[in-house]
Amino acid sequence: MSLESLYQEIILDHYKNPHYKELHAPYDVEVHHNNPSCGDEVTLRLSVEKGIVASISWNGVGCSISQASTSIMCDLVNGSSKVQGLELERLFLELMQSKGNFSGDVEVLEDAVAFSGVAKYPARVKCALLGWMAFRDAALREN
Amino acid sequence: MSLESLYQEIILDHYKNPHYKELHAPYDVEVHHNNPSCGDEVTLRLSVEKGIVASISWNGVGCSISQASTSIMCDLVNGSSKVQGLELERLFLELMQSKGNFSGDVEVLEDAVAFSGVAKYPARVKCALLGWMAFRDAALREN
Amino acid sequence: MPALDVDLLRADFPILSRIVRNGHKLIYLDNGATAQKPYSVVDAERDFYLNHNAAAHRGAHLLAEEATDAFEGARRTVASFLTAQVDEIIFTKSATESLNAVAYGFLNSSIGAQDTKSPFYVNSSMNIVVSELEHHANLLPWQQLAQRTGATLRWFPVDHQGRMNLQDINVIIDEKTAVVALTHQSNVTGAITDVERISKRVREVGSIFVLDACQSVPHFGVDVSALDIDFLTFSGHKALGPTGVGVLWGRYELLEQMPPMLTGGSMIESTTIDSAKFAAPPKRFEAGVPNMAQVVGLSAAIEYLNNVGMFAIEEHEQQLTARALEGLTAIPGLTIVGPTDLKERGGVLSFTVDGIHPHDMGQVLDDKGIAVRTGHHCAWPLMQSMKVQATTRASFYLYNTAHEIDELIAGIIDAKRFFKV
Amino acid sequence: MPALDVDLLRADFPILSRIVRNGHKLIYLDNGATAQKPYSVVDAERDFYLNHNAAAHRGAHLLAEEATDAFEGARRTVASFLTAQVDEIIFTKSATESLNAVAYGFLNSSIGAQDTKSPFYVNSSMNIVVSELEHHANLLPWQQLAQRTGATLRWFPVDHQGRMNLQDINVIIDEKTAVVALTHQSNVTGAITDVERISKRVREVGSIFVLDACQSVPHFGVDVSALDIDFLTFSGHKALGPTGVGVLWGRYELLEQMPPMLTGGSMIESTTIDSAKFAAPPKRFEAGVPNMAQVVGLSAAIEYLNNVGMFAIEEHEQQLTARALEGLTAIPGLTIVGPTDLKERGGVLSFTVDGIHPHDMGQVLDDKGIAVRTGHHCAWPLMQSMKVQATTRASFYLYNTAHEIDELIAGIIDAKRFFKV
Ligand SMILES: Cc1ncc(COP(=O)(O)O)c(C=O)c1O
Ligand SMILES: Cc1ncc(COP(=O)(O)O)c(C=O)c1O
Repeated sequence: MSLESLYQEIILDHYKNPHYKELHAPYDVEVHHNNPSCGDEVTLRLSVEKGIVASISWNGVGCSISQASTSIMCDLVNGSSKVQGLELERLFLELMQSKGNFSGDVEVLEDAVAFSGVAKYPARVKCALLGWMAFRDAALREN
Repeated sequence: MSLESLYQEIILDHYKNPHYKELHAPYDVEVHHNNPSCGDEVTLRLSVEKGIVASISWNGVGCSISQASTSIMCDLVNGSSKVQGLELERLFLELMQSKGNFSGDVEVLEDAVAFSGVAKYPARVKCALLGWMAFRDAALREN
Repeated sequence: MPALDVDLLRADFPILSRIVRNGHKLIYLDNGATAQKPYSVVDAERDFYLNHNAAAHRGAHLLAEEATDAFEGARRTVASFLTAQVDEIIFTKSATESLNAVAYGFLNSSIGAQDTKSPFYVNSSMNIVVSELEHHANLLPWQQLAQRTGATLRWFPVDHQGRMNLQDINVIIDEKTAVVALTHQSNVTGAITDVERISKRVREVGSIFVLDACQSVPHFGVDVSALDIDFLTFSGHKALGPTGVGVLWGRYELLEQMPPMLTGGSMIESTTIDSAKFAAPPKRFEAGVPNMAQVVGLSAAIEYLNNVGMFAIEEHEQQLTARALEGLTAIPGLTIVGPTDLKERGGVLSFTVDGIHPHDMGQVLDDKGIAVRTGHHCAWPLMQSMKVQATTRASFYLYNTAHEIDELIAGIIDAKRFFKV
Repeated sequence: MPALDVDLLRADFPILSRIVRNGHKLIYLDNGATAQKPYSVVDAERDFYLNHNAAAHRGAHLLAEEATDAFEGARRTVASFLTAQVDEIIFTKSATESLNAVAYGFLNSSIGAQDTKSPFYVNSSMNIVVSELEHHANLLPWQQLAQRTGATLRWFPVDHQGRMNLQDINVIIDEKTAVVALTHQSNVTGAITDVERISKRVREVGSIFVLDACQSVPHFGVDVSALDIDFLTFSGHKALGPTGVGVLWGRYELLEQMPPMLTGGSMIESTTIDSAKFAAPPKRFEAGVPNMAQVVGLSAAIEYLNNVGMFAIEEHEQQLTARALEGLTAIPGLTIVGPTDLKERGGVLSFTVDGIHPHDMGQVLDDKGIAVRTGHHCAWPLMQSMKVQATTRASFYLYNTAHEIDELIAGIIDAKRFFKV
């Protein structure tokens, strides 16, 4: 596997220019997650109105994978229903746990399939998941 | 090395009929020693008069080597000077630590040279030393 | 169920062909102390070192990935061997460490910023239950805990056949019992503990049940999902595995509430210079670069046991034990220290012979190439209670043969002749 | 003094010929995490298992004798390597265990039947000194001790070059300092600690000095008889030895007064059901059947290091470090996290590169077969203090070559190109 297919253009783009990366107020829930093996961290804020993600925002430090993944996650879940967001999280997790044996459904996961190469590197999977786990945690706390 | 040369007749004789194996009163010092790896133990009483071992006696449980060695030790040190007894202890210890490379001076150690075979069995060395160590301890405490 | 092909499997253990004293072939009957290792275990360690060695969980490079996979794969192997959840398996250096870790789980919940609502909280109004049969490894940590917290140490006595006497169970285990820590099978008498009866009582009073399975897990199938217990431990080296590795299994709800004994790297969630937040189990209990090669070797040992089959191993040991019991009890002056009924015991046989100290017995047997253990077997209180100074112990495993048992019996008879008793 | 014949000794480490990602030959620069093993170490373990395996100190048969000889022989090898007394060498599973054992030596002297006259007694009026450079293994045990006894945790800060700032030494270490526990060489910045200056102050106030020598003992000669310290520890696996074995050295007069952390078999003088008398050191601190094969392997590792020569190893690593420092500092945007003066540091090099997160740097290097470590290196407080989230760390050992350093430098430059910074 080449570096280029791990670090697809879209990942590098989101890394340089992450979306929703400025903490937004007001918000319903704020969570803070970190990755104990490397120290990367993310703070995520979420507001949900009538079951729809009304606003999402974050801040944090981390590698290109964690930053880009969080950015793309925000693109995907913002404006969608919370239930749908959690379903995306489930599918993304499945993709990350696939050990690189499948490439993800682009119809559903859209830009997030760019991370399919990450699944081949167990040490990086938790980078790609950092933002998603924070979203999941926030979504489950909110009600 | 044969069992017979390890367990010389004289060892088996002292094992069956140990000398001085009955605690004697009065006494100057009593010590209790044990062997933590096997549980063998000896209680030893000593009286010294004008530098001479005036009485020695013991009781305890243990294997043929520890019992016979204690018995023979009593034969050797009883009636001798304390200093001489401690010198014998030093020589016997040296013999036991020889790994079987020398056989001991029969002129000095007398019957105790029967234990020279024990030095080849590291696990049994502490059996042969149990009574001697108790004597040494008692002699050093007495003054 | 296929019987063991002992000759075939002996070829996997080269040490069994060693010539020891006086040209005798080794007869290894000291399995209660430690077991021999098949090639597959030694090769698994070797392969790890020579091809995949790196610090597990700590690097982003290929070797670190491989080392992590090997280590975590071993955790899955051990978990399914015990029918446990993967996250309930903690790797330690030995059963001794495991038992201390649980005892310190109690201590560390009970001193400093104590947590009186924790299931691990213990104070001077409470008690701790062990038995007179315990190996020092499952006695001293609890003695220490009792001394440091002021709790009372209680114990089940041993009966004349070396079995745990459970008669007073309802008095000994009561509502103030913080923990009950018992051996699954005695390493001296071979008596097997009635776990079911005890766990029923432990549940009644809401206490915690710790099982020392050092002498059971290597010898017959043990399923923690079927036993109603809370913690279990065994040592790798007694189960064909490497030295320097042990397993602690604990129920996850309890592990989650237990503070660690050892702290250091790889067991934290986050830390600052003066405070730390610990990671979830099992990581919380595995501080430092782990004993990776040994864990990988243990996994190979368990695969070996699985391939032979724990049921076949149990059956085989029972046959050897039956043969030994029959031969030994026929020797005049010989006393079995332990139950004589096969249904109550495993393949650990202690005995004394009138007029021959166990050291001397061991010496004579060693002279014939037969390795047994003599002494108090790290179970001094048991010896005191049964009023023996020491015993000779023969303990069997899957690679022992009926012929070796016969040699043991002949050796004992020779010893009697030699010492003229 | 002969220079190292690196090509020759690399042949002893088969893993160094491994082909990893994309057909690249492994370049192993993660020695700070764990070192690779020469054949002689792996073969020593294997030989122990296949030919001499038995429980040391516990049997009267030939194998038990051989196992005991091998184990105690290793103790002598380690003792003379450190210029220590034989009875001052304790085998543990790791440096992490060793450091915890000393911390619990203090705790266990200070709770329950406390011994206020013991040098290990600590209470809430006293303090414990560490530094911001500590690995979690030499920080968390002392945090815990402080929390449990109420003692105050104090620390030396780190300066901008990743060195211990000793400016306030006379305030930080005072008459109420129970123990000073510091790293000999930082596993992140490579800075070497001024042991002499600190030990002078420790002696002035009559405290105890614990040295974490994980990153020093494997890399240059350390002589405990010359250093005025009280305890020292290192891990076998970072010194070419097996996983699962560590060494704790302590001054005998102190070991004699220190209670054990772990209790169990083979560490007692005598015991009854509710009390125990502990054996003298080192046995007191080695409960259970020991990690015999690993200890034997460690002994082989030390013999390997002795044969190469610690002075030659130090010299070689200094050359590699000089080359790396020169190459790295020439890269725009790269910052060395640690001292740049060769005299103040060892062969552990941390750095950051503007615009490339260490994870991504590690990934690019891994893609070229270069194994480095990225992250906080179990020294989170140091990272916090130096205001970096993570670093990339290359760490060298006797088998690394100038060519490998050049590849590292080229790899970093490639990463900058790839990430367009
Ligand atoms: C400075 C330092 N101290 C302590 C340790 C802990 O060693 P181990 O994990 O082998 O116990 C390490 C390595 O991880 C280290 O680099
Ligand atoms: C019943 C029992 N418990 C505990 C232990 C301690 O095991 P280890 O010494 O491997 O820690 C042993 C063996 O020595 C044992 O037989």
